[in-house]
Amino acid sequence: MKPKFAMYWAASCGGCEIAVLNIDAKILDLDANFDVAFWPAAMDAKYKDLDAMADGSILVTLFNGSIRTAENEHLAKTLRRKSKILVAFGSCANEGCIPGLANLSSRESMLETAYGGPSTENPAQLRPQPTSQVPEGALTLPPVQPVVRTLDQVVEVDYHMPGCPPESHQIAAVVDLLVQVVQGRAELPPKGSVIGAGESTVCDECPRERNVKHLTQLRRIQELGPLDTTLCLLEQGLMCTGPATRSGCDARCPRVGAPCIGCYGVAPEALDQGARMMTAIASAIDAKEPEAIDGILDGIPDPAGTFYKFSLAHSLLRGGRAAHRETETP
Amino acid sequence: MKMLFYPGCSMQRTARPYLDSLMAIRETIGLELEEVADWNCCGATEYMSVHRVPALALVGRNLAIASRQAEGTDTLTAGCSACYLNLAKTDQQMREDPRLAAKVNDALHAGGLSYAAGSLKVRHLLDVVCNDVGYEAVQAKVVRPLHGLRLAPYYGCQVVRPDPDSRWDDREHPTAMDRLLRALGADVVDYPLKTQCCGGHMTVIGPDVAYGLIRRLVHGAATAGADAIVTLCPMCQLNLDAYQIEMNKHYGTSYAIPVLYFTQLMGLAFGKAPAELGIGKEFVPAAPALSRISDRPPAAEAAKKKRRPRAADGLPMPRMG
Amino acid sequence: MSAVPSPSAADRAPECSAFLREVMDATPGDSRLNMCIQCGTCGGSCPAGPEMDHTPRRLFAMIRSGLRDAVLRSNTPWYCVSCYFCTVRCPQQIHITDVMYTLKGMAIGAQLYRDNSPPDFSQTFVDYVEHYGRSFELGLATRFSLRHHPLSLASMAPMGLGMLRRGRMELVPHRIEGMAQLTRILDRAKALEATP
Amino acid sequence: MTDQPQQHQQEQGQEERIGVYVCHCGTNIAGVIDVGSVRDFAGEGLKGRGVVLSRDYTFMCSTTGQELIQKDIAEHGLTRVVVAACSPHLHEGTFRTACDRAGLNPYLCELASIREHVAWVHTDHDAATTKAKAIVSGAIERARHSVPLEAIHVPVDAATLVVGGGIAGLQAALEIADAGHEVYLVEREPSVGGHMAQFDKTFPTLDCAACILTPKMAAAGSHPHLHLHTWSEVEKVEGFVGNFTVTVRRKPRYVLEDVCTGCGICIEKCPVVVVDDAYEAGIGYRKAIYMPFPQAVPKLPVLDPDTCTYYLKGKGSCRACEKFCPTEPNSIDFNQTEQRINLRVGNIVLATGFDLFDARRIPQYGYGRLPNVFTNLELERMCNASGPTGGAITLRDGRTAPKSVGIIHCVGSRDRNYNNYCSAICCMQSLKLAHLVRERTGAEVHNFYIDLRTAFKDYDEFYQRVLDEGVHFVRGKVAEVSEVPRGPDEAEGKLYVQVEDTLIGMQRRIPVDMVVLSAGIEPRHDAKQVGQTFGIACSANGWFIEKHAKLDPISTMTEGVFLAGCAQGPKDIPASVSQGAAAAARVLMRIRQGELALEPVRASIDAERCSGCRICNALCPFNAISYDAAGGVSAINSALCQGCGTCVAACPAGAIAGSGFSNEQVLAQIEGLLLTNLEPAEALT
Amino acid sequence: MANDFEPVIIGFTCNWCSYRAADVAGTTRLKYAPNVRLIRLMCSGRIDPTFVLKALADGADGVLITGCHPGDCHYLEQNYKALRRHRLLQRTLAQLGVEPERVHLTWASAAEGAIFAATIDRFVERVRALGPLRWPARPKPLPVAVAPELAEEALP
Ligand SMILES: Cc1cc2nc3c(=O)[nH]c(=O)nc-3n(C[C@H](O)[C@H](O)[C@H](O)COP(=O)(O)OP(=O)(O)OC[C@H]3O[C@@H](n4cnc5c(N)ncnc54)[C@H](O)[C@@H]3O)c2cc1C
Ligand SMILES: Cc1cc2nc3c(=O)[nH]c(=O)nc-3n(C[C@H](O)[C@H](O)[C@H](O)COP(=O)(O)OP(=O)(O)OC[C@H]3O[C@@H](n4cnc5c(N)ncnc54)[C@H](O)[C@@H]3O)c2cc1C
Ligand code: SF4
Ligand code: SF4
Ligand code: SF4
Ligand code: SF4
Ligand code: SF4
Ligand code: SF4
Ligand code: SF4
Ligand code: SF4
Repeated sequence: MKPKFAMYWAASCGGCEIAVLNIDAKILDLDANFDVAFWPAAMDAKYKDLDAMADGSILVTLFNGSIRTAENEHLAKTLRRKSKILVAFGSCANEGCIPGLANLSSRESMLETAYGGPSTENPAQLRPQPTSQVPEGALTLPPVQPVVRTLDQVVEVDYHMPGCPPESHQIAAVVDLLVQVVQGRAELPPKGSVIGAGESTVCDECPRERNVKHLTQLRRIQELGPLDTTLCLLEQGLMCTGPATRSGCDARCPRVGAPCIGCYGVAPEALDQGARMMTAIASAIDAKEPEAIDGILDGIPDPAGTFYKFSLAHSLLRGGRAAHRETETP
Repeated sequence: MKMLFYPGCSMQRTARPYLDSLMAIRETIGLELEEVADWNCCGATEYMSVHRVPALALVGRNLAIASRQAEGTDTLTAGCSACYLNLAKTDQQMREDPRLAAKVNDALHAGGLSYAAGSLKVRHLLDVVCNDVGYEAVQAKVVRPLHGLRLAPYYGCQVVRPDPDSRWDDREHPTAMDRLLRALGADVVDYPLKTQCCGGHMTVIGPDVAYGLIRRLVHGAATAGADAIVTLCPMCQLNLDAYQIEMNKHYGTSYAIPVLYFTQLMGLAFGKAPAELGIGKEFVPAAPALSRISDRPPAAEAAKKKRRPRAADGLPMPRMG
Repeated sequence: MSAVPSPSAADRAPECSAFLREVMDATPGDSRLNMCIQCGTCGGSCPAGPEMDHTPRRLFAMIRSGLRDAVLRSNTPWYCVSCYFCTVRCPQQIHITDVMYTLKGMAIGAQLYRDNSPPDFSQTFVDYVEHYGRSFELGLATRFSLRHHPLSLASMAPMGLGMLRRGRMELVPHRIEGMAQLTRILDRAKALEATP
Repeated sequence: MTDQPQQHQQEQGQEERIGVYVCHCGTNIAGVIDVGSVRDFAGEGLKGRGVVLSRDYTFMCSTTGQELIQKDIAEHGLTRVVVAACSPHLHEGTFRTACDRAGLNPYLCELASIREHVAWVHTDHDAATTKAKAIVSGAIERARHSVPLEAIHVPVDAATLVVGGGIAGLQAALEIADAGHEVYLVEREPSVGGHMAQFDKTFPTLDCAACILTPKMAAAGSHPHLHLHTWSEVEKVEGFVGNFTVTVRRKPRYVLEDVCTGCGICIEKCPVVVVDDAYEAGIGYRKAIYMPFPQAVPKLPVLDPDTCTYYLKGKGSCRACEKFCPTEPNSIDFNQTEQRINLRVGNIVLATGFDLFDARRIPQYGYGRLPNVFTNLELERMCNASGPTGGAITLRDGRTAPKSVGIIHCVGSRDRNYNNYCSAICCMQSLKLAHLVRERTGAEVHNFYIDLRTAFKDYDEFYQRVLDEGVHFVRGKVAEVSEVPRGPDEAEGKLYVQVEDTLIGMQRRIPVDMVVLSAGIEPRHDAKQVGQTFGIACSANGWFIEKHAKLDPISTMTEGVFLAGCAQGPKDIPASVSQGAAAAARVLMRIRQGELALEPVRASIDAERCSGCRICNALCPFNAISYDAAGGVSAINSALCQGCGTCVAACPAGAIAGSGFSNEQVLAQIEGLLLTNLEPAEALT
Repeated sequence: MANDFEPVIIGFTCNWCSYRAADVAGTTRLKYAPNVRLIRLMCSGRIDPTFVLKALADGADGVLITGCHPGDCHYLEQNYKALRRHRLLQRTLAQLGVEPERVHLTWASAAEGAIFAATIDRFVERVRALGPLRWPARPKPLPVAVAPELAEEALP
């Protein structure tokens, strides 16, 4: 019997699922070597099918998405029990990713923004309710939890695979590895490892030429003239988070002139991606007087969103006070 | 060049010639002055002695009105040294002491006004003329150079001191007006007392002190060979002009050095009629001095022949600059 | 470098006399009065120095010694013409002229000046401003002189007339339009002055 | 180096065995902190964190205390030692040495400061005890992540560079050369001698400056081990202590040094006379080709192309100097160009001296405007027999002797508008000038002072002497000097010194014929750049910063660079000489040692982890970080690194490790201090 | 109520100036609030935002960063780097809802024991006024039954 494979999609955009399908013919290797037991995006499956499986009966589960609702948490725990190897797949599962930015605000203000904001057409001012009566009966929604958590803040995780989404060539390599392990031709890396990524930061893979850094201004891309095609973007005044972001993406963004926004997350063994990027930027600023320093820093209008775009939920403070206060017992 | 303008009580009255001459020359040098609407007295040096917060609120009202009026400029200029200093210092103290600023704004709110410290740049008229209009632009407009007229530039105290925003190169020995008068073709004498005190309000409360100070300034100008003293402040002009007569009585002397505003001399050099410039309203008549203005530029000094220094030359002087 | 607030003056000199602290607190900003090294630059520079009963330097030593009455009775602040020579020359960058204003205010508050003519001059000036929103030289000069130097009035008359004749003085004061507004502002400011 | 959270992380390999020692320091600590409770807290509460024994003792730093640690290391196999006692600045060395003696790497010993930072500054016993526990806990966690370090050994080149040939530099250079080691003395002016060469007499003994300086200059000029590079400047310094490579730029003299005999005929014949702003302080003249002063060393003229006719005319005419030069080949060489030479030295002494405060900056004193206002240095030149007046003190006309002279102290010093410090020498120098004026002219002299600073041997005695000579002293900082009389009772043609006589509380205007401004002394105008060249810093006032204001005013923060003379701060000749000699002693000690052991607190880059982002490249003030473009990675020269840790903190990839202050150590210490290492978190009382 | 609150503050000092200032405060027996626990770094330039965040996350109510005065840094200019990091960190913290005043940067020379003590007292009062930060403890993974280690026999 082929070992069982599962993939699940919690609070995330779905890009990770697409990324897996993007590995082209490699998907056939997966199919050839594994029995796909549970993959709601690719096949029909009911929770009761999952519940019916024996604990530990799935060899590997790729779990993408962060933990936003009670349902996410329930599935995380269930899949943990059923799986021998649980992989936090993609930025959301590992670091919270964009959904994690919700930790900057309270649940109320988040719902308010979503359902009451100026960009929402909601004249009746409807709000999602835990239960609603429809002719067919009562419908329930899973409760939204106060803070977004990452998978490893809820259950123990065996491997981490970063990226938003993980790059196809990295997924393909991981699939190869799994196949080889199943075929007894390779060993699994030590538990807790990061797989499908590099051991340095994005600059390591970036082909752009760089100099000693003396930052004198930071600008948004539309405020700059034509970019130099070979020079480091940071040196051209663009807020590139490549220096503090784990390598593995092959510097896709900076290669084509878009600054790295940090999706591969925290650098190997660093604690906090935002802190690493803040310290790097502040260190390289070419100013001494507070006013001059502030003048340059004004070029980063949203520091939290810039430095923690992907890693807020997994950062040292894990988000803002507003969200955390809710978790406090008065 | 557009800017807001605070004339102040003196310019309206005792220093009418200052205002008139300024109005006469403003177009020539491209100054567009918008008067602060319904301004009130700045309190001179007196109000501050009695009340502090009200003194700042008093000036604050002018700043508030001016900032509301400000459009296309954030410069507020004043011709009177005390007005300038009061406006500048109020802005500075509000900038540096947020608690005080809050109080002042609290008071201003009672009149439906408010002022954000630092939103206006307060400048003295001389500063604007020298540094914004510029010496070259002024010189370019000269049609009747003041050749042969020997002038003692007198700055007084409160423009160069305390100088809250460090506008002046030196608080004891400024040279901006010297350069301006030279640009008009005049002969500027070395006037060592250029920033000494004119006595201010001392003429009223302690006339003896005031006479001493006035005598020294007038005597210093006379010794330096000046035909006239040039001022930039109504109070200085009044003290040196009107009280020169009293001072002469006091000491039994007969000094007669007219005291003019730099704007009046600019007007003359620009070819304006003396009457238009308020010349003739001074106590010590300026006419005799002005009659020295000659058509011919002073003969360029024969290029000094370089020669080896001799013992009789004495020791070399330290070189300046 | 303004990034880091420096300790306030009071912290620097926790044991300074209560009166010194009172004067410093009443002066806007950090007057640094506690830093005086008694060098005499102020007293040497002051144009009114010869007329003062105490030089500014000595007055500051007296403040330090807590001689409240003697200080507030001194004519020194009243002779200050705000020339700011002392302030820009003081090697310790003490805001001397501002301190003089503070002392005048405190002396008025405590009714402690010996010669009431200078404070009266200030008060007369203030009265005109509070009445009209502008100063009024003629009124100021006559009212003040009538009260304090009635004899000199006659000798000053020619000058006053000269001013009038030259169009440099007016017979009636000008009242600003926003007088009511100004009064509200000043009233509120006076109320606030009392608060810390 | 990583940010890895340390809490409860399983240590690889052998579990640490930590010994904790809590010192009573007599009653210094025990009087405030419950020492027993701290001991038990460490011994019991932190057992899970590797503490195997915990003791308290009256005086840990005593021999018995140290032996206690040594014995425990041997008997209990301790792998880490934590001593809770005084500040590490006091006894870190003591306890580290004790560990070393017992065979434990000294860097595995950690101090917890519970005296200076707890017992002495808090009164609440409970709060103090709680804080002491937290600090001990922090030290334990930190110690768990300490790693053994070895001192870095570097050989010392025996040659020395001395920069600046004033009295301080000369003294240092001569002492090292006399010990038989090579010294290169680089002086930017054409001759050594510095300021002292400009004076006539020196206080307090009134020795003739030339008489005591000339022998030293001559010795420097002829010493077999001392190599003079005058008219030269240091351009670049590379390398590190023991092993510097120095690039010296030699400006062209346009005179062949090894041919010229110094006969001076060229100078005599040169027709161009200009004011000498340097040696003559602006009141004397020199030629376009000149020797700064007759006793100059080396005794060689220098041609100034900025005033020489030949150069001013675009290399045409004059050449009188060349024509009359008697040597064969001709010593004048109009084609000389700048040269650069490289020197290898082990140590550097900086003795670049001071600049005189520019009195023009205080316009109210009239210098530059009023002819009879002079500076102290001008007067020194006037007093000097070889000066512009041949030693006569005169007014600016060069003839008339003054009848009354005012000497103003503290010009530009003790004044926040200029220099906030006391220049230290000018009180004495003003007294010296007062004496010289009285002696040579009999004039009435007034000294205007704020305080008379006559500390040091025989100085106040000199003041007494000058008092006895009839010099007047007015206590008050001069407000202004004016030539305009204030009232009709003041005469014309005098200079009025306006001052508050603070002792009588009155403003005075004292008429004099001549005013002397005792301008203070300032850091060299280019001290900051020079400091950068040598990798040292200037204090807020601009003087080079010494390693320790009291206990090491000789060394700097850059190993192998020493200070002497006024470059370090205002001082007089005796102090400059002492410091020069002290710097020489330091250098000789280094040379004698032959090898240096450097603190191993250093940064290093893990090339695997380095992404080559080059964020760190601009951060090191000691230029320890370089970038290898081929490999695309940065690297740190550990001999240059001083261990500040700035780059460690900055590296976004976490590729830079800081030994002695690693991320692991600091993060663990935070956990320890916040007691998150207690499981479950016990409330401390 | 709020006055009962005793803030816990982590202080970072540099080896050359501010740690010595703390020593001097001790040797001169000045008294100050016992709420600050110091960490000695070689230089304020060693300050890493990670340290500050770590301290706040682990229960500190405030963080004090001290270094040599500008111009006095023993490593020339590294304190300016601390200044820049501090200013950026404060901006980020404000967005996270942590009052920027909780992280204070100040300069103290080795001689300024008294100023150091006064600064600590003032800062403790400031943090006391802000109230406890009470940042929630790091969530520990919930005790979910984990599948047994990947055993040999699980592989085909
Ligand atoms: C007016 C006056 C009178 C004084 N009288 C006395 C007195 O009577 N008794 C007394 O004890 N003290 C006196 N002093 C103090 C005395 O001058 C100093 O203590 C002494 O000169 C300090 O010596 P120095 O070697 O440190 O510095 P300096 O004498 O300044 O020598 C420094 C040398 O370094 C050279 N240099 C500078 N920068 C560089 C560079 N970048 N590269 C190469 N070379 C460089 C300079 O050219 C100079 O030769 C007096 C000072 C003044 C101002
Ligand atoms: C009250 C006071 C406060 C001070 N405060 C400061 C300060 O805050 N900062 C500062 O910089 N300076 C200060 N000083 C000055 C400082 O004390 C001295 O500069 C310093 O102590 C001098 O050190 P020394 O080694 O030359 O002499 P000393 O400290 O006197 O040491 C001389 C040693 O030699 C021993 N000795 C003497 N004769 C003989 C002998 N014949 N044989 C063997 N041994 C002998 C003595 O017992 C002594 O141990 C202060 C001085 C005083 C009096
Ligand atoms: S562009 Fe971005 S990723 Fe590339 S070198 Fe520069 S900072 Fe690094
Ligand atoms: S000038 Fe300044 S320091 Fe000197 S006595 Fe006056 S107030 Fe004091
Ligand atoms: S500001 Fe006042 S006290 Fe100061 S010098 Fe001028 S008049 Fe004297
Ligand atoms: S260059 Fe010639 S003339 Fe001049 S000193 Fe030397 S040898 Fe004499
Ligand atoms: S070329 Fe002439 S001017 Fe030049 S140094 Fe020689 S003699 Fe003097
Ligand atoms: S040594 Fe004397 S003259 Fe010089 S700065 Fe100090 S006190 Fe003033
Ligand atoms: S900052 Fe770090 S990653 Fe970047 S070049 Fe330096 S060592 Fe390498
Ligand atoms: S730790 Fe400091 S001294 Fe060492 S390389 Fe880094 S920045 Fe330079």
